[in-house]
Amino acid sequence: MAETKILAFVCNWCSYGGADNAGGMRLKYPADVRLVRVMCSGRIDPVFIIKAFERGADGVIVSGCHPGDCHYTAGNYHARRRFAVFRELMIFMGIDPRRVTFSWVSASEGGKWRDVVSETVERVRALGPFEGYRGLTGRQHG
Amino acid sequence: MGELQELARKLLADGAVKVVIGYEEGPRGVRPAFITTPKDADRLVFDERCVHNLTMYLTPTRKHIAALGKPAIIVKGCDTRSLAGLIRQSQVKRENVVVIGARCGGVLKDPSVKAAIAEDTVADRCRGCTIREPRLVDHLVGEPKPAPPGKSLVDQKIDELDAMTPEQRLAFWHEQLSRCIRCHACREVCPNCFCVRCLADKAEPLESSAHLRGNMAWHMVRAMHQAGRCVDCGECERVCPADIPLRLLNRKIARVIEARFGHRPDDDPESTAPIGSFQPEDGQEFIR
Amino acid sequence: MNLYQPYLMRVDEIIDETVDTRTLKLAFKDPAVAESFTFKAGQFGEYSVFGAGECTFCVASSPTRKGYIECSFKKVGRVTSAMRDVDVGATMGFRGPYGNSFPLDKMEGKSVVFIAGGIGLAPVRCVIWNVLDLRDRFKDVTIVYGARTVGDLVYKRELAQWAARKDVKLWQTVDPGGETPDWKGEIGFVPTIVGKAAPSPKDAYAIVCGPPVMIKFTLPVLAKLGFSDETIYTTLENRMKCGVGKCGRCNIGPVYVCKDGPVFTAAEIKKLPQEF
Amino acid sequence: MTRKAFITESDVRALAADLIAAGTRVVAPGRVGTPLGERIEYRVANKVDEILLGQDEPARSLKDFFLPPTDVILAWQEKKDQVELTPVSSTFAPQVIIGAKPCDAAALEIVDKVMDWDYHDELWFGRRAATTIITLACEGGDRSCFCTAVGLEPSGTRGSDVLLTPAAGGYSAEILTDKGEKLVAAHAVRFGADKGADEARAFAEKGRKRVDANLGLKPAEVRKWLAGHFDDAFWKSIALACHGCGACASVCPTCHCFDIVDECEGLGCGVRRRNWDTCQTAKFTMHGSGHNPRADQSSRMRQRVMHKFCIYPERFGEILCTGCGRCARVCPGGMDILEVVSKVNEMACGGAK
Repeated sequence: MAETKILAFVCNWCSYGGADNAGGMRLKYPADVRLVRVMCSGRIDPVFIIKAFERGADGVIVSGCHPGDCHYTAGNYHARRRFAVFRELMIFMGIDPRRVTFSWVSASEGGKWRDVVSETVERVRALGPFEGYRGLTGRQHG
Repeated sequence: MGELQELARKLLADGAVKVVIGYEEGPRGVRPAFITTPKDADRLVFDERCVHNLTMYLTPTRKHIAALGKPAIIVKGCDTRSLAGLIRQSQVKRENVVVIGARCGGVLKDPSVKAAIAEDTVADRCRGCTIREPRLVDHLVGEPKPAPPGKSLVDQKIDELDAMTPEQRLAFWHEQLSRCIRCHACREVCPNCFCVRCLADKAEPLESSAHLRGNMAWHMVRAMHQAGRCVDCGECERVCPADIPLRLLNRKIARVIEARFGHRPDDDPESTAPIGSFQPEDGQEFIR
Repeated sequence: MNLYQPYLMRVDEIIDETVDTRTLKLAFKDPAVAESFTFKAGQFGEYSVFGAGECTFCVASSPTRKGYIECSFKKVGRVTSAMRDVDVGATMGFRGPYGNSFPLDKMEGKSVVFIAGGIGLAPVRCVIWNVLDLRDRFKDVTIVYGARTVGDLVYKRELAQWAARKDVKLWQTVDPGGETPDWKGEIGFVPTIVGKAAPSPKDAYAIVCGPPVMIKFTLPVLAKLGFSDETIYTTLENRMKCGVGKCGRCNIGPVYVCKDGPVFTAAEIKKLPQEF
Repeated sequence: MTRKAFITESDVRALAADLIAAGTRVVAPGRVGTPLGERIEYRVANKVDEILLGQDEPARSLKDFFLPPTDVILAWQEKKDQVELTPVSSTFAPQVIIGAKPCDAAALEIVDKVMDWDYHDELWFGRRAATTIITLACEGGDRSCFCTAVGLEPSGTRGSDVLLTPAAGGYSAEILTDKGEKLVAAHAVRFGADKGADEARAFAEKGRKRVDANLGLKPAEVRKWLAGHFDDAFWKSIALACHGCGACASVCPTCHCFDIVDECEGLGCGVRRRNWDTCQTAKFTMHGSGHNPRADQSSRMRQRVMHKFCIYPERFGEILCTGCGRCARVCPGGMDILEVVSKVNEMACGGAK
């Protein structure tokens, strides 16, 4: 199946470590994913997700520390509320929520990171490319 | 002269305030008025055409109003929720403004024509109003009024949309948002849009072009920024020169927030904002 | 093709002027354009980094130097940040030249006094080199240039060249407190130093460019020395997008900076509404 | 070289049908349903029955079809150190506008002046050249209309190629330009011999009287007053309710200010766009340094009024306003340009100040 472009926003303290851990354990997962490391899942503004789709991502992974594990105490709790709302907004706007995976991955969960990526890639590949969003400019010139 | 005009005159004459922000008769119906002298207090009107939420004139972005001096402002019950929000968000100090509450029985859908409040004339946002007598006030004027009739059509439309397929919903929003010309009038009239520099005024990350991609992003981002703060005053929808049903978005989010976090916008400046606070036990069924 | 289509430029050289200002030397990619392109001292253009957008600057190099243009800028926004990120060899865009120019034909045979502050030297430098490249056509050349600190002086290499020339009187100054231990120039604000330099107004033109406050205090000094408002020139820079009188944002009352300017005499400026 | 003819309403529709069938883009007023109710807009007509030949004013002007809210001006693609530019074409497929308001047609001619000011705007004039405009005379609009005060007419011919004025059984058609003549000649079967000219004259007269009642103006006096009162306290007093939203500018047929932005379409490629902009927002004139020459709303409001009634007339001999009244209808603060200009007119003519 054709490769898709998945952009992953991962928190510095847990999920980036998780991805690192997956690499260290030589776990195999599809190469469709590109990571953007941010300091905390609380820093991941929904506009990042929109921007990713605008610039050609077919899917997005958002990942942070498990509840209670946030390096900044509560960043992920705040993020959780925001994402809960944003996900409903996406659904209400008719954007397929299956293109975005929200996840908690700790620094030791290399296996979970592999699973999150594999599942997301599989799902997004089945959905196909998301040209529909990027192409919304309707470049007609008339 | 009426109670309201007399009160305004007195406040101005006593020097308690320098300007009364209210409503006056304009060429096309009622409009915002800025009364600075006692003799002009006669110009004030308040009736069911006073749809405008005037509280945004209190935000620090309105430097030319602040320059007039201490204001008194006329608010309806619904407007006090915006006022409470502004106080909660440190934009307005309660003691720096004299609040004149006007009892209200609903405003008109089409404020350019005088009409009685009835099932088919009342603004949709007034349906189911629970705050006809403003509480966060220094003075209260007007007679108690009956509750506006009817059931919210916005809620009905949201239910309809929820029942559609994702493709139908997307098509609906594409049709609505394709009319957006990115004038940002929705933002400018919103009492919650007091940012010194709006995200949309920067070159990044939002695209400022009025194509569907830029419009989708703008309205999603705006809806997110309003989450938990929007009081459904309906000003954005009223002023939209493209008639985009913006209340649908904000109301939908308000419903999500109420369902998930049990929060409703209120007129208490001390209450907690749902976005910006959390409970450890918040639902996370959507998170892997 | 339309009038907003830029020429493609190659970044040939990057010169760091101060910690936050930089000069780019741009060469036309199309040899035919390089050959035919001309402009006059004082004109401006729209420089672009593709993906970031366009930005307005005067051409800082002299029209007597063919085949390339230079611009000096301070990093303040999206485009100027992108301009700081380009490397030698990168491709940029340029539209222009636009606007009016300094009246060099009128100045011929006369003395010229250049007064600049900070990065305001950029448009003045264009005229300075234009005059120096045609040195025998002009009488006395006086340059008064100041910046807040020694570190804020731009075109340092060229300041040294001008200082070394016998046919140029150069006064360099920094604001009090902005000097370094080995600073040999003047210390004081530009208007004061202009008074000290006291260039003769006889058969002379003055070109003044810098922050508004500097211009404000320099004009009375020049007036006292005997310069009439008609012989003092400056250049205004307002926010612009199109550069050609269409986009509607650079006007000061009835005057469009992009079409009627950017070069104005002090007399013209005094007639404008004070909205710039 | 104007000549007159007659066309029935059904023949107007048949003409539109012929054009659509031939693949010509037809733009006409039509109803657009929204959840908030119906609105009338100029829009591309795909079917003849969508065309509205009535008197209602479309909510937005015709400028959308000549200066779109967003328009690509070039595309770029990075290739190693090189950048390849793809210019956009400035020749456009023919389009016919049917049922334009006379004020909207006139606006195009007014804006032509700035678009041709030393530099010729190919995108604007490309669309102008490709468009034939059939205007429908106006019966005089509502209380916010004041076209006669700015030198236009509800049945005016400026900017039109063909003007249709209602007469018994159809429209008296005035063919005004070569473009109009060409269109009529190509569809000669739809047009009959001239009749109804008297009725048309009466219609125009009635319309003019109706609009005249809204506002009388001495534009030259207004201009003079404005030129001399840049720093008047008046400006502070009119902008209090202004939100600075610029909705007025977006519905205005003559407001033509724009922004130029780059937008990426992925990595290393993108387009440069020209987007509508408005003098009513603070960022419009904001310098990179943060300094803003028009720092408060009253100066921005002044700019809009000045540009329309003083600066543009001085430059181009035209008032940059057609009196269509849209800005007053759309203003969330209830401000009214009619009111502002009549106050200025009063001060200019009444000897006050």
